[in-house]
Amino acid sequence: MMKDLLAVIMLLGIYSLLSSSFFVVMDAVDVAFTEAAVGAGISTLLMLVAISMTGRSEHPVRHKPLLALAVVFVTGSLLIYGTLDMPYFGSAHAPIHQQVAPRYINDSMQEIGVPNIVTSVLASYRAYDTFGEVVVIFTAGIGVLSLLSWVRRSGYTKDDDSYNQSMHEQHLILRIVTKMMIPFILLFALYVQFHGDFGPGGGFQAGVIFASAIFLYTMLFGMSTARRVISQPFIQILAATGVLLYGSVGVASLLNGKNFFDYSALSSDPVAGQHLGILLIEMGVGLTVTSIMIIIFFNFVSRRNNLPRKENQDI
Amino acid sequence: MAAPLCLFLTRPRLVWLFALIASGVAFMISGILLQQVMASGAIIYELGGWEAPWGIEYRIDLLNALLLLIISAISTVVLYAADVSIRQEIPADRHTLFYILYLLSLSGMLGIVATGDAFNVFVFLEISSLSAYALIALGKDRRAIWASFQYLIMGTIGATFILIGIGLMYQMTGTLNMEDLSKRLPEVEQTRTVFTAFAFVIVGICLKLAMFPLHLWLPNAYAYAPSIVTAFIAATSTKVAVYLLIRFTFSVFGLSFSFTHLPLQILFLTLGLIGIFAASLAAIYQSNIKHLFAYSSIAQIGYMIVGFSVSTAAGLTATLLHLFNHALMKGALFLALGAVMYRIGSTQFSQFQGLGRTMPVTMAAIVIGGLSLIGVPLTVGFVSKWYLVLAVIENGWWPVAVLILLGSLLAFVYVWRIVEMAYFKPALASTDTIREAPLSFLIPTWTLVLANIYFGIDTRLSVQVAQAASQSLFGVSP
Amino acid sequence: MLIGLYNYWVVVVLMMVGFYIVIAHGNLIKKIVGLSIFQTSVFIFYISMANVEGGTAPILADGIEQYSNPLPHVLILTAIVVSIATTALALALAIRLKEAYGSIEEEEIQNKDNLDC
Amino acid sequence: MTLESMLQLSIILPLLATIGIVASGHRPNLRESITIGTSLALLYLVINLYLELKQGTAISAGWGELLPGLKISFSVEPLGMLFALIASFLWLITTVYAIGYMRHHKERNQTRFYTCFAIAISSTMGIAFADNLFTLFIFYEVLTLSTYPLVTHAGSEKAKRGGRIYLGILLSTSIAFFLLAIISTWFVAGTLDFKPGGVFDSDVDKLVAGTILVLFVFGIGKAAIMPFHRWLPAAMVAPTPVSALLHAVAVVKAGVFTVLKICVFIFGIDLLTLLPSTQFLLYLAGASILLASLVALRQDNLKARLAYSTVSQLGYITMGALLATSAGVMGSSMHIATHAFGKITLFFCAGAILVAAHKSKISEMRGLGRQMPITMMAFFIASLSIIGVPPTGGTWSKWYLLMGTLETEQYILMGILMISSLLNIAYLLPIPLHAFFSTGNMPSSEAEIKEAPLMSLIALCVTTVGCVVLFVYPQPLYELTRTILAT
Repeated sequence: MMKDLLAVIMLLGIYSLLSSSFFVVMDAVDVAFTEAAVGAGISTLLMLVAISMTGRSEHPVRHKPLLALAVVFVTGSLLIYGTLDMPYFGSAHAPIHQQVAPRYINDSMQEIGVPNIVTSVLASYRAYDTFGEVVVIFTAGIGVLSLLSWVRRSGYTKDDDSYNQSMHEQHLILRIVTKMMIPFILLFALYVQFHGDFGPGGGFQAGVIFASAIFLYTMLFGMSTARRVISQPFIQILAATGVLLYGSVGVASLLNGKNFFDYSALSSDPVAGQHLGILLIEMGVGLTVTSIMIIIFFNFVSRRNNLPRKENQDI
Repeated sequence: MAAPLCLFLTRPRLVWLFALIASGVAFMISGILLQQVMASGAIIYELGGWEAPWGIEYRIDLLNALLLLIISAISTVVLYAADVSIRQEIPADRHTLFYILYLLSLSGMLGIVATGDAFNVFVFLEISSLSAYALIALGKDRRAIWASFQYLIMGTIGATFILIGIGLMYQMTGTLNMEDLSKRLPEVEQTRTVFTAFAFVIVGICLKLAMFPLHLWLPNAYAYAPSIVTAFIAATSTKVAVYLLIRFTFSVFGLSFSFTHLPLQILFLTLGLIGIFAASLAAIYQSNIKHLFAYSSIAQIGYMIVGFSVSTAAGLTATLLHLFNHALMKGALFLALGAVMYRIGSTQFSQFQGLGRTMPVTMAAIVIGGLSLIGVPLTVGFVSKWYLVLAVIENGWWPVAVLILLGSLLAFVYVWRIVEMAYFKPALASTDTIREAPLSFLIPTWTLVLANIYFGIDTRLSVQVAQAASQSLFGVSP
Repeated sequence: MLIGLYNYWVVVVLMMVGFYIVIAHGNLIKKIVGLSIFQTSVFIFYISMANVEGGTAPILADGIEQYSNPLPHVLILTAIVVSIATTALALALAIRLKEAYGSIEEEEIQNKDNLDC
Repeated sequence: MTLESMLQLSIILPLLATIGIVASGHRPNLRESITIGTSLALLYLVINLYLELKQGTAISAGWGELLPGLKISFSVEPLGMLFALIASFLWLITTVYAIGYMRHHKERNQTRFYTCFAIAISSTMGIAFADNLFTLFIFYEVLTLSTYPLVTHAGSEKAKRGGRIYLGILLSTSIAFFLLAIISTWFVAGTLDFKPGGVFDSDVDKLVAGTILVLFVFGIGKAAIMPFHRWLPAAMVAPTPVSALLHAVAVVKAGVFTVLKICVFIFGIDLLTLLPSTQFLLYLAGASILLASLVALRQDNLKARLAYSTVSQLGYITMGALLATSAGVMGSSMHIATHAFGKITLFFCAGAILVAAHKSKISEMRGLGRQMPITMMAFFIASLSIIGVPPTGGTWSKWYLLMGTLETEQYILMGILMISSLLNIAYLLPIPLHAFFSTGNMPSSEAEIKEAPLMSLIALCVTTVGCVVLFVYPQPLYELTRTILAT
């Protein structure tokens, strides 16, 4: 049993990374990409920020594992029992490969004209799911905002800044390297964003990468500097715009007399319409994800910055 | 046709009025939808223009049309009161966020109900749950955060269970569309995998449903959330879970699978009954009225489960009716509690002394809501109990019928405690100067209360729809 | 038979490890970590399901006949997003709990609650 | 005014009066005139309805359908008419009595008292005129709920405890058994309408029907059949007018009336004789009669003694209904009337004694006859009526009940009736006798004791006269009860 939460979190990050490489082996490149960016990247980062506030060691509390073990055992054996009748791993004849998927593999090129099947399924066949996904992340962002946003906006004193400043002076090399790297990261993000049609990638991954560039900036130059560059209300509007963009693509097709999210309505040529639609919604996704990630991160960090000061006041 | 429902999924930064209009529009649309479905049968709407197994579709039959109506109606009414209540209970800079979350939660629930795709259910479930967690955490008390966290853990486990179940189903059938699933599942229904899938989906839903042994998250979550949130969630979210339960057991897996291969009937019956009694008894001993009604919710869910376990059209009708009626009762009760909270700042039992005199209109609403909960004739509660007992007797389960009636006696005990406190005790010095709640509370509360009475007397609409819905479910499933 | 299913079994074990952490541990951060593991394992399960022997990544290219099933990939993309959303919210709640109670241990929080009552 | 609207008005009128009562809450005179005015109007309505009924006009009214087949509807038939007549007449009398009592006693919350009183009467009318079980059930519950504030009127801890027992027993039996029985009836017979001869098919499963009968009899807690009689003594904490009207007349009579109605119009007396559980219930009723009488003997509190006496008298009525002969049914319905007059007089007297002499213990009432001769005389006559001795109305009902037991050759029950009459003598007659013929044991305070307030005195004289009139002129009563089975 690990008592050090830092170690626990690092292990979780490694676990994520491993599973992402497993995804590559399993030919799920898109998923691997996302898992690496999210599981190993963002969520580890967020957890680290969180434990910096909550303390990094676990109290040695005695818990009663017997009941938990029993529940887990029952669930586990039920699952194992369930697997007994499953089609074998990797079998091409499993029903899953017979029913719906062939249509995607065989016809999506004609219908949508995008080589990356994952993208075409994601953005067109199951566009509504993806829309839901964007809304989920939006919800989380709003939720975090409602939980953590600091009431006093102008809470930064000179002390904090100078404190931050002095810390950052020590990492001169780091700062310069980072400064050089950030444009590349942003560029890469844009590439991922628009190249999603052809290779692995898309709005979501791009958004995460884009956001991580900004995280990097924030970590090295301090919250207040970052805030100066990107203000909170601005990001919020950006996030909402992303969702709206997505939604309005759907509404646009609706207004054109087709069903919601039927992109073929967007242009006279259905395939071109699909292209346009996918492009637009990927942008919407990217926009939302970036801004929400930034919102979440900023709120976590600024909460942390506020925390010690609050305790000082209490004393 | 169904797409306008999505319109309000878009979210600009909005204020109360916008939220109210959005919710109202949703309500009207679902009303129209219900009418259309009644007239012409199920409506199918293909999102993205791809037909069913490939794309995602909305499939609106009577069952979801009814649910849509309930949810949007409650949400509209509750929102009307939100303005005043929120101003007092939530810091000013969170108001916009509150409304956004509220709408998100609403759209999540509507999405769950409308969709015809199993995975889509999961996505929307998460939307509504995530926003619900955040909403609950907005409560003033610090225990709200803890309650929210517990809810989050339980809810996520539930959702992950559902995800596993959906994955297993998908693996066996290769499809995610509910209609398609129901066609393909019988081919493989003897396999252990499908059995496991079913078990996981059911357990996952029951977690969300707060069915008896899995209810631990509910009382605190209800008690410490802001009043408006409680009113909204209590009246709708468990209903959505019940809907899912019905949808999966009856439509997707099919009656014969759900009830003949598994000991589900007896299991649900026992759990439902234990739920009724354990929760009602717990309710009697609560010192916070919000807690009290939270436990009563669990008990009421027990009734729905019992009706469900009867697994006949009559039983299902009773469940659906109770679904509808319970939403009305609990909506009214929690709104009235919100009004009390607004004036007194607490829903502790002892604070209710003499409230019958200081806040007569609000207390009258609570009394009528309570009577409805007990199942006194001329309120909706009676109608659903009537059908429930009838359904149970039809199956020849006499002892169960007796137990159900005894359960409503327990309900009587806890409701009467409040009545006695409010009417037969002099007001406390501290609450003596309390005035009646503001109109913006009273109007929505009484709208629901009157609905309680109206649907208790003129039952044609609700009974017809419920009957038709349950019959169609039984017609579909072989 | 054993060979054909071993992959799933590994996944099940992973899932249960996560599940166990969630319900047995009192530390909130650990609970969240457990949830993460639980969910990630489910993702692995889906992806395993999608795999086809001899298939390649589902990006259309000339000369390749056998692709992996793209649908689970899509689902899991969505699910990953959902899981990060949940994690973020849970962490935010944990931070607030720490502020409100000064602890992130389940038992301590419950004890403090009981004192309140 | 059409007859139909007259029928509906008789139910609504008291409800309308509540508005006036609440509105005029701060002016007692106006409030009480409204109450009296309403009761007069109600009596007028009911008598009109009675006259129409005598001419054989069928009167009914419906308020719409709740669920398919579950109607709220009313109709007038002889048994209900009898009950309505008694209740509306006695409401008038009790109101007069209550005004004197309440004012003299300076009770608090009088507005609430009169309001609930009016609601209670409205629901009693609803019960009397109900055309089906469902309607009856609704008003039955309303009656329970509206009388609760009356029982706990004093507001003391004791009153509240009494109120809880009252409410607890009545509601739990009605929900757990009565409602269940109703639903089962619905399930078995497919209807809840009261029909002459019953609603069950003749080939109905005897066991099922028998069970339903038991459920009904137990479920109607207001009929106070042992072991569900505890609420009645508990409810004696109420002010005397409440005890008088509600626990001697409206509530308990609603109970036995319901039993009677169910026996006659749901089961039908033919079916009733065939059911295995009828025997059992008959003996239960018999046991109830005897035991309650024995308990009454041991009570020193006058009101408690009267309460147990009521329990025992209710046993007569239930027994009569279950005998399932025309004589039994007639005896039962007559007994509703005669017992109502007798018991209300007794309660009035008890109240008068309490108000005037501040005495509630029987042992303290020795020699009271000299100070309160009218009250004690009334008490004496009413006691005779309860016992069933000429020249009082009680004679007739006892007569028919005995006839019923003879017809069915239930000699044991006949014996029970006899013994119980003896017991009645033992626990009732000593009170007035001691009052007149013993010397008082507290001479110091007796000088101050005067006769009861005038209003109360008038009321109790009227009811005493009623007892006697029922003996001398029982024709209308006879006519009415005779037609119960004929319709």
